[in-house]
Amino acid sequence: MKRNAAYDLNALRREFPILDREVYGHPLVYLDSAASAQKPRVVIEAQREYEAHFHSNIHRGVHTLATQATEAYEGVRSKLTEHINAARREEIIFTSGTTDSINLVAGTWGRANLNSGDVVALTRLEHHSNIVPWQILAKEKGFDIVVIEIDEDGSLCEESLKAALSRSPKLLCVSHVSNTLGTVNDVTRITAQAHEVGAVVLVDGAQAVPHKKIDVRDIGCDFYAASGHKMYGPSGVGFLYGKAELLEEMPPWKGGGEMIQTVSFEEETTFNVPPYKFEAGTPHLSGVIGLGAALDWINSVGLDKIAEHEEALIKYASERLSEIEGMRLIGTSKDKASVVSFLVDGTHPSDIGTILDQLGVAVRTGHHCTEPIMNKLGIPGTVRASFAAYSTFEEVDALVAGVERAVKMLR
Amino acid sequence: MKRNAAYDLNALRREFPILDREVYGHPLVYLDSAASAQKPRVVIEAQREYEAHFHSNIHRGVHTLATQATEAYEGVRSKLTEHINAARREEIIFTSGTTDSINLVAGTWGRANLNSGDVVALTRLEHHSNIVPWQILAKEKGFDIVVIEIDEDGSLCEESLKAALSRSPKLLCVSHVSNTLGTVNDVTRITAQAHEVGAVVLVDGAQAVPHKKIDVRDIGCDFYAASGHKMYGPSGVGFLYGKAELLEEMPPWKGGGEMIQTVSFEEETTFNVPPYKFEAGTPHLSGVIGLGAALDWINSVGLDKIAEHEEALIKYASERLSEIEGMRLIGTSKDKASVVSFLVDGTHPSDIGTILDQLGVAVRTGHHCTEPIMNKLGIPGTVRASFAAYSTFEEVDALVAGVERAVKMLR
Amino acid sequence: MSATIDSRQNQIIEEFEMFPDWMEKYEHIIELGKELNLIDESKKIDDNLIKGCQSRVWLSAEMSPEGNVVFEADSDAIITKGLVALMIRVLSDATPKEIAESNLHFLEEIGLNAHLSPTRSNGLLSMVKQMKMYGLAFSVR
Amino acid sequence: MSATIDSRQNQIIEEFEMFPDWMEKYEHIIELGKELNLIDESKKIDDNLIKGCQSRVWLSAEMSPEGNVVFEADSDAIITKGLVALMIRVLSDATPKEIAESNLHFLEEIGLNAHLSPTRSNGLLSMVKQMKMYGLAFSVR
Ligand SMILES: Cc1ncc(COP(=O)(O)O)c(C=O)c1O
Ligand SMILES: Cc1ncc(COP(=O)(O)O)c(C=O)c1O
Repeated sequence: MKRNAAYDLNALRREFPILDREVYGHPLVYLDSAASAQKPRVVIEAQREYEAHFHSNIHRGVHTLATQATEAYEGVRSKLTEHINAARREEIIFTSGTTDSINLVAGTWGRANLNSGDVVALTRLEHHSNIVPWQILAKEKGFDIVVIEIDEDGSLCEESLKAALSRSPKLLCVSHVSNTLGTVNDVTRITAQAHEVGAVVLVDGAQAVPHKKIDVRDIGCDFYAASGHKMYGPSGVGFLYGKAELLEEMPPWKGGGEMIQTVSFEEETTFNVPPYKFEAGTPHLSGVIGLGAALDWINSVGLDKIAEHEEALIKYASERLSEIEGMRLIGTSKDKASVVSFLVDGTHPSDIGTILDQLGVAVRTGHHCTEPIMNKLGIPGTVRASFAAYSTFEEVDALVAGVERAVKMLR
Repeated sequence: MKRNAAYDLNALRREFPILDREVYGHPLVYLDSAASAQKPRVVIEAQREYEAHFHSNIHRGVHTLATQATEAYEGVRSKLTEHINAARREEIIFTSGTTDSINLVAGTWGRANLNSGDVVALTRLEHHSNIVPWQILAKEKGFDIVVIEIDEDGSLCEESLKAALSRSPKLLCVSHVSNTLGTVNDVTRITAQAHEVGAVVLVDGAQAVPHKKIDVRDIGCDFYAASGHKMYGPSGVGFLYGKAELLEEMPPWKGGGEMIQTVSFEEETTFNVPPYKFEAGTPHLSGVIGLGAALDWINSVGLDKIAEHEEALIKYASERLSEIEGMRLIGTSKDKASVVSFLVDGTHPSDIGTILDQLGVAVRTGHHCTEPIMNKLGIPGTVRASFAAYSTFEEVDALVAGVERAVKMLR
Repeated sequence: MSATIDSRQNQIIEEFEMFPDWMEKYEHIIELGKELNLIDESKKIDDNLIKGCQSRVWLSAEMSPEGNVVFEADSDAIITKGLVALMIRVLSDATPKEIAESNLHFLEEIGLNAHLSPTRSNGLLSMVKQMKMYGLAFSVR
Repeated sequence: MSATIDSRQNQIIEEFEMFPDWMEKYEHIIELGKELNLIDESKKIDDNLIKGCQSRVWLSAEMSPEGNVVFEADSDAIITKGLVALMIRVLSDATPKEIAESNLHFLEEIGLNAHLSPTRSNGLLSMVKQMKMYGLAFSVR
């Protein structure tokens, strides 16, 4: 159990008001950050401050409030550009979340480029949000979906990847970190391999952004999608990174205010340039402001420090849980982040979750929106504990004690 | 100048922290509520409270936080059902705003039902958000768009409406209140007429919800779209009302978490029932909670009282502005709400807006995302003052004095 | 309201008064789950499956010669199964009409209402709906 | 950095020091807008139009026999037009290289930078970009 001295966990936890809560008389042990992270006070307050003193609709306003709100909004775009090392701020599109981002790619790039006879490669690890949009489009357009399978430990199967690439997919979709198994995929190498066969690469970064420094130019991917609420930011906001060349060619998706240049019934309606072309309607202003505060917060702590802390937690949790008789860790790839999934022989995940809840321990149970993994492994679901910057070793102890107690009751 | 004694405007204004602001040393005179309304403290605090003490991802969670968050979220759906008198809570879909709601209808009902040879009727009054989605789809599908024209005063032209209906449109889209001219359309009557020729009716209620009691069953429309941020609620959240029969038949739009029943690579992926079928991905949780607080706030003041107050303001503003030489009110239909648009001979709207800003008066200038109106009237845009529950007669006086001063400088 | 169904509910409420502590309560439910007659494997077919996303519930219904509906049910999660057992105790072997008109309040009174919340998606709420549907269907026959 | 363009900017900054009050400042800009030579109607073509959504700006550029770029411009909004007049005073009649390399800071110093913000969409920012593009284009010829 390695603890990081430079990491003042107690001080950090005090920044999260919800961590003071009790559940059924027990202090809340929140081990469900992969579903949604809690928000530090600075994020909550940034939104409040914005709504209480600066709110106005943005763009196209000549008045001061509109100018200030626009500058704040566009400022976050610049901040995010830097945060993920995009080449240009025009490559960042604000969306309502990862799901929205991926659907944007499907609805515009996908609809324009994928046709009958084409192949789209998805991994077995993908979240439903990176499967269903492609299935819906495949049904309409008639292209094929090829699945890149996983090995026993939950890492991508190299042969299967090779086989998929040999079919020259037009698009390859891969999650950076699996939300169910914690597998960290080597998206830099996979992108390079996919580019060799001419595939466009979309990386689902929902579970990576809170845990790793992201460098989209180093990865080399064409699209990168993520959600604010998983990275200590507000709900209802997320982003899509897209390479400028692709974004420029892509037709618009949603129509409405801001994404147009001129609208006419008599002449051709023309569209704005990226990123505005893809941001129809009034955006989630306070959400974007809150996301900016979340980036600042993350950087103030340091992603490397957060990653180190979480790695230690995952290691400790895996070790301690393994002491329980009948414990089966699901997802044991070498490079792991964010989550520990498990099953205990003779018990059902939802039963364990119910008992843990009575003890104040919040975990997620079920298929975690990754049914294809469950089908493959032939399991009904898992219990998933997930970690964030504010998680503690004591919380892992509470989890382990809770599971032990649950198992005793259930068997 | 009729003031409403029962309406304690000073007390009400104190609930809006932003109204204390100064701009260039002048007290802020916010006359841009049609672009986005300011938020009362209860709305701001409800979101803060949620994020600080209750936040968790919703649905499918066995732990207490998830259950509480889900109950709060679903509670707002029930509240909204009642607020607009929908028949069933399943008829309310949470979206990211009006634009998103309309694009949902276009992307699912529209894509499934509109084909070459079909006709879609739009009014000249529509916001770009209720035009461009149909133009994009028309280009793909090859259906015709027929425009219902307006009369000089900005009300819908009865002949043109009749002519459009005679072409048996499959869909008729009409705004409840025009965001540029303030025209209130008799959507109940129009819906009845449209239903007679078999059209599905979509009402854009973005500008109506903050000002009028909405009864979707009385209107009889098939879809009704609106935004939270225009009704004293948060940004990034809105809703679509759809009749249950239609929603059930409609294919999904965005794919992702929550909208599915089972996802499989080997078998058919199946979808959830409405409204979940249309709510892919983690929703804007704090936004929905805030929207619930906004509904409570609106009801605590009373929509009839708000409407009465605003009507008096519009009347007063129209009268006072008309005293200015060269004043041209744009949009003078009998039934008006929300906004007063105008031009002053020999001046450009953006110049007036710039000077007003220096005086602390925030108005919007330009085409207000309704270029087709500008094309029709042959004007470059308007100055638009818009009102909300917190607007005052003194603010109208400040507007009029500001315009007078601007005109003197500009001419 | 059916007297049969109501008195069965009251009996359960009384029974649970013996367990003021959540742990004993759950232990009792788990016990009930373990004791529940296993559903015939031949009835564990997709048509009888109610798929929550947390756990799965199978439910089948038949009419007895006496004109009562007899439910059999099962679940892969033991707590769900214990709750299923309670539902069966209350609703099985009652007339279609009694079932269709029943008003279930015992879960609330024993403090386990959360399990019936649509947010749980353990299949339990759908099961109750399904049981009432059977009641309705058999009563119009 | 071009000395010509810089000294022109300094001149404008000095000129505006006489107007500490926003109103006088704007009155001066409005005056400048009114005084700006009207652009030839033949040049008010779509190719020369920069469409902001608040106001429209027309810009044309020609090379003088001396090798300088001469800009003409106009706007339908008078304040925009006054600002356009200032831009022309600074950038017109300079060499393509000077224009391409120019660093405009005078608007900020006279406190009117907001007008150059992309949020204004009065066409002014696009006009400045366009002027520099002309400089670049003429300098590579
Ligand atoms: C009449 C009308 N429709 C649609 C919209 C678009 O709303 P949003 O930008 O919130 O999606 C607006 C907002 O300006 C509007 O006034
Ligand atoms: C890997 C992954 N992709 C996509 C998503 C969907 O994100 P959201 O629900 O924020 O759209 C999630 C969230 O659970 C996820 O973990």
